Amino acid sequence: MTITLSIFIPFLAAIFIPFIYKRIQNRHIGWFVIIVPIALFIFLASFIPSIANGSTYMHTIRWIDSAGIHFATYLDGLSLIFALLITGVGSLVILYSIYYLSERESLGRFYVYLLLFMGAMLGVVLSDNLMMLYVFWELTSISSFLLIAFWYHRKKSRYGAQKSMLITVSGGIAMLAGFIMLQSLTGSFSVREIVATIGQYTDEPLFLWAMLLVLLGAFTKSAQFPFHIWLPDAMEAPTPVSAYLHSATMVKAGIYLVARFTPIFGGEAVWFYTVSGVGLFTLLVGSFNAVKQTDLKALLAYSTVSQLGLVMSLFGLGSVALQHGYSPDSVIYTQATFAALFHLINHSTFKGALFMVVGIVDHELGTRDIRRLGGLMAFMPITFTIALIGSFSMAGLPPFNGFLSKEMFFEALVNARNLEVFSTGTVGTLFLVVAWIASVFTFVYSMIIVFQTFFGEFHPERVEKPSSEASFGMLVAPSVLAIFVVGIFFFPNVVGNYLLRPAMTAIYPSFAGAEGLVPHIKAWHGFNPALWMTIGVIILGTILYKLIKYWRGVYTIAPLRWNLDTAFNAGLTWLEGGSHFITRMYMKGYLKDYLVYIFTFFIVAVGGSILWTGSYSFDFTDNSPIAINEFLIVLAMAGAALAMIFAKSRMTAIILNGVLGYSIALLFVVFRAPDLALTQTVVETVTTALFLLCFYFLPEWKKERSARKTKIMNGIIALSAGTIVTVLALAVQGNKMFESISVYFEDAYLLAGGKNIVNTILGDFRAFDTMLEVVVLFIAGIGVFTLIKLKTGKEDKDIEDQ
Amino acid sequence: MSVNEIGEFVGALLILLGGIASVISVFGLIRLPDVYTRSHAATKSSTLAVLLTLSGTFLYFLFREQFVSVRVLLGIVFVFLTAPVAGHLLVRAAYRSKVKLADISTEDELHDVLYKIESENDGTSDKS
Amino acid sequence: MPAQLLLNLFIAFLWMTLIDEDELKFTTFFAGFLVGIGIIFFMHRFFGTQFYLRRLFKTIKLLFIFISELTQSSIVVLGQILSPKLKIKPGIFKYETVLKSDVEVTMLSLLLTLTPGSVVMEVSPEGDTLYIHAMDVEQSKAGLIKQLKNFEKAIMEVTR
Amino acid sequence: MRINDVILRTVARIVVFIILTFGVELFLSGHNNPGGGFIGGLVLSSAFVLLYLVNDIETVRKGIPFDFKKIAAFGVLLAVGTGFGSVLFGEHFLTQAFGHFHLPIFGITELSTVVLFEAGVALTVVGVVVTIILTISEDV
Amino acid sequence: MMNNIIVMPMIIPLLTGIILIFLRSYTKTQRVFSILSSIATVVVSLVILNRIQHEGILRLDFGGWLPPYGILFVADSFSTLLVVTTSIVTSILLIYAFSSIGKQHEHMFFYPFIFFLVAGVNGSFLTGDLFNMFVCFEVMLLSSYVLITMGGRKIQLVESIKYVTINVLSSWFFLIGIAYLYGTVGTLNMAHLSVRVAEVGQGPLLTVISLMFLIVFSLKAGLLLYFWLPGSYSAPPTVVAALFGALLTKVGIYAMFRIFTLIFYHETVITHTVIGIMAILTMIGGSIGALAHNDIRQIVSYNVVIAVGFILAGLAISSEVAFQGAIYYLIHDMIVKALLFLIAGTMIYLTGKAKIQEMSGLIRNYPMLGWLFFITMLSLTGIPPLSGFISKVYLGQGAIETGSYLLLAVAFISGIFVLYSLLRIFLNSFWGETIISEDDDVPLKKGMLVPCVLFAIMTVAIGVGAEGLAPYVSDAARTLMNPEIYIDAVLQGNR
Amino acid sequence: MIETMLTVSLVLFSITILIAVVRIVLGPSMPDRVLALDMIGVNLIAMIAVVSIILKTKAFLEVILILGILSFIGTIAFSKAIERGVIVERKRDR
Amino acid sequence: METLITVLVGLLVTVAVYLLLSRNLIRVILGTAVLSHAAHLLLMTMGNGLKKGSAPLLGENANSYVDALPQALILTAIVISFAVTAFLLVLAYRTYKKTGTDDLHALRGFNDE
Ligand code: NA
Ligand code: NA
Repeated sequence: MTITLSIFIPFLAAIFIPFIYKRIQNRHIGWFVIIVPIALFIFLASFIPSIANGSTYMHTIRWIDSAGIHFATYLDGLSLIFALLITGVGSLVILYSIYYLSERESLGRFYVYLLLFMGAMLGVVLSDNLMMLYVFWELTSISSFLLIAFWYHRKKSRYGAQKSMLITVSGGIAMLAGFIMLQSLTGSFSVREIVATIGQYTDEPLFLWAMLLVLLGAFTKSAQFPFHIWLPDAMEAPTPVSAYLHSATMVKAGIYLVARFTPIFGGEAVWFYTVSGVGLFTLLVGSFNAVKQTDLKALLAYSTVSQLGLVMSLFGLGSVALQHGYSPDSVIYTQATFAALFHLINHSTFKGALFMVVGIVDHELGTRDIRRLGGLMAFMPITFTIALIGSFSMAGLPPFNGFLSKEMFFEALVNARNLEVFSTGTVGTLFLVVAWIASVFTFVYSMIIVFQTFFGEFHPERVEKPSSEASFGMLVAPSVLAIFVVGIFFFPNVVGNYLLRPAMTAIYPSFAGAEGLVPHIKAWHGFNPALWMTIGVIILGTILYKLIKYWRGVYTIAPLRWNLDTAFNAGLTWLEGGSHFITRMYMKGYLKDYLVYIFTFFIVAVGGSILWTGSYSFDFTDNSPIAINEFLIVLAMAGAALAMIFAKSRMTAIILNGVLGYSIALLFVVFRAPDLALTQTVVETVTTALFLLCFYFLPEWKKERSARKTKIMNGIIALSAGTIVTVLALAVQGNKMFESISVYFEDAYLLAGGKNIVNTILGDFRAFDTMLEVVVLFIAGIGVFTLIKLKTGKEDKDIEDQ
Repeated sequence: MSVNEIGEFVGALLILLGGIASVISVFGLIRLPDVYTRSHAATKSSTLAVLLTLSGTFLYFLFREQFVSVRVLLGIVFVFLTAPVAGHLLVRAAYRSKVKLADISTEDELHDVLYKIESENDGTSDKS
Repeated sequence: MPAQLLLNLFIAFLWMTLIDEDELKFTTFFAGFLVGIGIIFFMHRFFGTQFYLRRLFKTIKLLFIFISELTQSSIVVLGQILSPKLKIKPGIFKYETVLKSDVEVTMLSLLLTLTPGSVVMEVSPEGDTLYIHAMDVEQSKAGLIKQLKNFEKAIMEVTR
Repeated sequence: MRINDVILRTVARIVVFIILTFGVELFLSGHNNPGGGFIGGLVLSSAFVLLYLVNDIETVRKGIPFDFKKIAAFGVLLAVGTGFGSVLFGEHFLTQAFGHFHLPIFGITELSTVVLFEAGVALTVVGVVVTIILTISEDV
Repeated sequence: MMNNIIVMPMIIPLLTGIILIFLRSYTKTQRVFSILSSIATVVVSLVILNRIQHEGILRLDFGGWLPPYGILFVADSFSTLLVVTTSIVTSILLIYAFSSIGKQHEHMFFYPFIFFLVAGVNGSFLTGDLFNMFVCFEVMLLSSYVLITMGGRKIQLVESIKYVTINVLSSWFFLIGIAYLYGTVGTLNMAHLSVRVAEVGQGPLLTVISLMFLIVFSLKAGLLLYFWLPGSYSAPPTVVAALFGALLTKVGIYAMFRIFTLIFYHETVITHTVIGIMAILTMIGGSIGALAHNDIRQIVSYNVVIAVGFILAGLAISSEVAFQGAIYYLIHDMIVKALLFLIAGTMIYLTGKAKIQEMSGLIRNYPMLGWLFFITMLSLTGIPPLSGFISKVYLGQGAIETGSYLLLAVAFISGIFVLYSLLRIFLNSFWGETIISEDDDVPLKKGMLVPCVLFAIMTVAIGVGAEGLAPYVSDAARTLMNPEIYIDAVLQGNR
Repeated sequence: MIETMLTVSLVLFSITILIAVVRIVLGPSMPDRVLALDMIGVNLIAMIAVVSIILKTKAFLEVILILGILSFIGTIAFSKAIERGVIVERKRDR
Repeated sequence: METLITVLVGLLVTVAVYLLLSRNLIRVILGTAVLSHAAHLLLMTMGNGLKKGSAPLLGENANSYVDALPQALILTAIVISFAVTAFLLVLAYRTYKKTGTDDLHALRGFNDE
């Protein structure tokens, strides 16, 4: 219950913030906001001991019961890690933002978004019900959208926001489809129930689709290739946002999803290859692209992409352990997952710190462009120190936490090479090579951050503002993170035992308590392949960094220059242009075209199905005889009708229509329908009078200047329509299947006291029709009045005038 | 033959005569040279035709079913009243909408009266 | 004159109430009406006006004149239509009528138009001149004018 | 030369009365013979159409100073109202009642709520047709 | 048993419309009377909805004539849910009309036409007789013809010519469809039709005839044959456009569901496959169209088209869950489309512009409107917990159950297009540099904002409180799935 | 005998109508066409009368009268349209 | 007879469709008028046979009556199509007065942006 409440608290706070914001004048609103994450962090931290002891917490509020959609929260080791990151980093980010954002900004709005995001993120990691997870998942996309476009008057902000929204929401929708498929398979939306029963369904084709769709959601959110393109543009957000959402928390929702679904999908070859393959490739692409960036924030964005790829690939590798279920041999493969979780935490610390550093630089100097920066070490010593710690950790150097997880990453890859399952052999080697190359680039860009910003010469004229060290308050948050970076290096097993162990149990329920599931983390593990790889990275990385101006040219080589962003933009432009083109092609605005579509549809659908089903069996035996005069009248009608087509003047056509109308009245007489004959006669006359009334104002007909081809086409359409109507009618006449209900009405006098059956039907049996028909007539009458009399004053600007 | 049968027969005969008159008048409609002469065929001969038919019908119902059909009588009166008016209006409309008389026409005492005054009217309206 | 009609109706109604004890019938009313006609015919001089049904007789007379004219000219026109060669000389001529009221002029026009071979095309704004289209002006103009005079006289007997 | 419509106007005066009478007759006899509210109404409105054709709008308006929109609305109200009436008597919507009543002068007469319903129909038809024709004609 | 109450959702608006004719010159009275009677309609329809829960399907034989001879109204959960939504949407739209439509329109019978339209719509939902449905359609259509032309601006006239002509054509198809059906099975009562069609089996001939109805209702619903829609929904005044966007296509959709679940449900291989293909093409066409334009009204109108495809995908799938999804979506769409049209219209009213590139930064001057639009956008995309979400889930379930993966894919992807098309409006028009200075901006009337807020509250309420609707929706879906429930209710005792 | 006479006259009337349609198509002037239409109306009246006799019913006698009334109204409307363009005047100007 | 009328209906539909596809507004409206004629005749043929029985008037005491239901339906349909035609005509009239044309090619609407 309290856990459920913890999700709601940020939302509740978000509601109250605007009110508080209006009231207070002399205090930064952030000080009120920060209470929320701190309190939540403390609250959640209090669960660490019990969770470490293997407890889990579950609470359900029924929501849409009939659909099995509940508000079900579930706290276990895995969720706890994320929840702590969300609230912990959240507290620090808000602290940082208090100093970073001036009071001139619309802070109320900012914190509302931020709290919304925090609540949503907590919701994602604490959900058991897939639908609830989806709810919060989309909410994170939305709050991210709002935060990226916080400065919405900037074009780039809007662009970045749109891009992230489109990509992440699309992924979300795919994920939703995957979730629904899972529910269809297992009959439940509860993750725990699905985990428990999924074994029976892994052979269903739907299972694979569900997996791929869920992965689509995860990949888009976690900026995996090729969906990573939204992340660099998301850097238009204020830096605290970037630090929080786009490095530490939201982008890890996808990681969380993969971790959460490993017990469900892990053990499948597709899952293994997709997750680890995409992860590794993302790692490579991200790190490679990071090097060429000149904007520090963009560089960090690409670095985040690559680091997320790293974590992702680790989860992929770790899933192998589930292929055959628990055995002492397969435990070794779980180490990748352990590394993933560990690196996840580490990444949050060092990347968070680095973002804040970049923010400080930007805030103090007014620029983040590496080419303008240099020599900041001299007057920003603390900032420099933090940057150094963060970067070196990222590069995988000791004595920082990044080193530990990087080593474990290499080890996992080495292990994977020996993998028997999924016949990984050669692919494993490829993985290893890719990872190593990516790590080299990682090393290079990490060095760029430190050396090109803080070393070298400072050129005051290149920056916008006079330079000095940041205020104390702004430094607190990154410092805390830096302390963690170092601290975790020295006490990794605290994290391992208290946070990672329960998380591992959550991911590998069947391995619970297994020997070696939670390894003892050591900084020094001898000269194993992983260490050699690290050494290689340092050597090659240093060389590449030193010689960077000589090989920068590779970024202009064709395949490497190609940019997914350009493709995305071109895609959108093409989509809009193409849509416009296609729509204009058939929506021309001509009534005639539309009618042609309708008739064509009629001819194809009805005519086609008549031919296809062969429903044209006729039976003429029941036909009444034709008198000569009747035939002649029909002939006259046919002539009149045909003449209408060729009529050269409007009035001739009207007269011919009158002939038709009056002749029909005669036919009604022949068919024994006196009431109809009467009505038809009067209506025809009044209609003709109306034609004449409106006629005077129209100019004489011009000859239709349609092309001969058009006329022939029209003729064909008309003839086909006429033929179909006739054929179908003949078929119906030959296939009367029941006696009509109208026999009943022949008792009209007894039932309704009238001798005119038609009239009793109209006035009594079906009086409701008649009543409405009168209404129709009435509407037409008043409508004509309105149509003619109501002339609004303003004239056509093609714009709504009311 | 009883009186009734004779009555019925006379009725039918009148109707047949009506039919013949009708065909003849439509023959005129095709044959005559201009709308004015055709109007003679149409309004009168066909009026005659319908009058004959309706009278026949009246007789038929009278003798066959001893039924005095006020509606048919009214119909006869109605055709009497309206057919000439319709003819008159149409011919006038034709003339005023400047439909030409056939070439064989010999005199036209209306032309000057109608168009002289009209052109005078035009003159006055020009001044104002 | 309306007074005579009202009186006639009153007599009929009186008759009806006198004859029928329990049921009202149209036939009784009609019988009463006939009785009334008789009574009023005898008494009409006391009103100082003509007997009101006299017009009826005149109207019937007019009708017969008309029917005879109609038949004669119908045959003429049918003959003209059916003759192998059209020998007609149509045209428009003017006729100044002595009739005054709208009803009179209308009646004249209707009768003339109904008889084949002639159509009234226009009535002058003053209402005293008719413009007539004739199927065959040369041959039948004289006959037509005679016919017109006939009708005028008969009409005046009815209306005046 | 001015158009003299004397013939038309004189005949029309008679004809209009014939049509009106006939229209009422059609309306009343509809339950047992061809006719009824619609046809009756249509015929009545054709009488009005004739009036407008023969005379001009202002002349007719002086003679018949009704708002035909209101007449139509009243007609619809009557038609729907009879339906509603049966609801008030606890019957199904639009239940028509008929019965034979002894009336002075008319004797045994069949009276039916259908007549009210049909009257509504007829009034609507008249109102609508005249409204349409008047509206267009006035817009010249 | 007397169920006169079920005619009330039609008769109240009808009588209101007529009485308002007499109140022509009293604008204030018109407004009060309008709103009161539309609230009455809401109440009545809610009562009906709940009675159905307890007593099952209700029917009213007009004039007491038993089916299949007389005409009757049948209120089941499906139709009544739509009636309820219609009535609520109308009530709220009326509030918007009060402050937006203007004296001239009010003087020219604007409210009567609105009520006639609603009467027609509700009648179409409730009727149990095919020919009567035709007549109800006409009541609705005639009113819509008038409403679309009201004001007589050039664009209205030009668009309404197309609208009217195409609808005349579709009414004609309807009429001859009825003729064919009557000729074949000799009855008009829908339940009776169902019985008779089932009795002879839906042979080829009846299947062909069913395609006639497919054409008719596709035209009305805008299923594939939607080309008339964007133009005609862009032309009329805002309230009218909102009313159209919310209600009109729904009637066609309803009829399609009714006919193809009650009468022609035997040959799904032909009919439902065709509907499925049409739904897919509709969603694609709508999606493309929504991106093709810069005119807000066009974008919004194409969004209507997408929704039509989405809902009818539910019919093509034809499972109980899919029906539930479609019904939820119908209700959701009526509300949110009304909201969307209102906001779009209000934007145009405020700026005097209609193209997205011509307006910018509106959110600074009209923050509330901006956020309302944002909510609308999310709701239409199907973002939880707003109202569009649950239907998406159900429809997805239905599609998966029956293996209709293509439908699923297109339906879900169309959601992205909805998002993108509306995002373009939001980013271009609400965000961005503020063009209008705060001094000379057009004030946003309360009367225009309140209805929007009400709709927004409803979309949230329906999303969060979906469970509250669940019994009604599942009952409706069950009835659609099992035609004999409907048939039994209608032909009880006299089959 | 009577039967044959009636049938023959029906055929005659319908021939008339057929030919009148030809006149409508041929024109040449508008009054010609209206004249033919008027003629068709009158002949329809006759036909209905005969059909009533053949069917031995009084059901269609109303139609006769109605058709008479309306073809008259129609002809007036047409001739006014031809003569003056406008068929209902707001206020008679001359 | 039924077949003859059905063929006539087909012809009327053909003519109507051809008129509908034309560029001129009045022709289109005439097309709709012809279309409704066709529909009414078609409905007529869908009863229990043409000319089979007397007019549905009980006063005439016939053995059998023609199907009265289609007649009632047609009556309703006639009135409705009259209402629609009237509106459509006035709409055309109004459009012409506003735009000065009845050529549908000149009346495209929104798409001429
Ligand atoms: Na814009
Ligand atoms: Na803009």
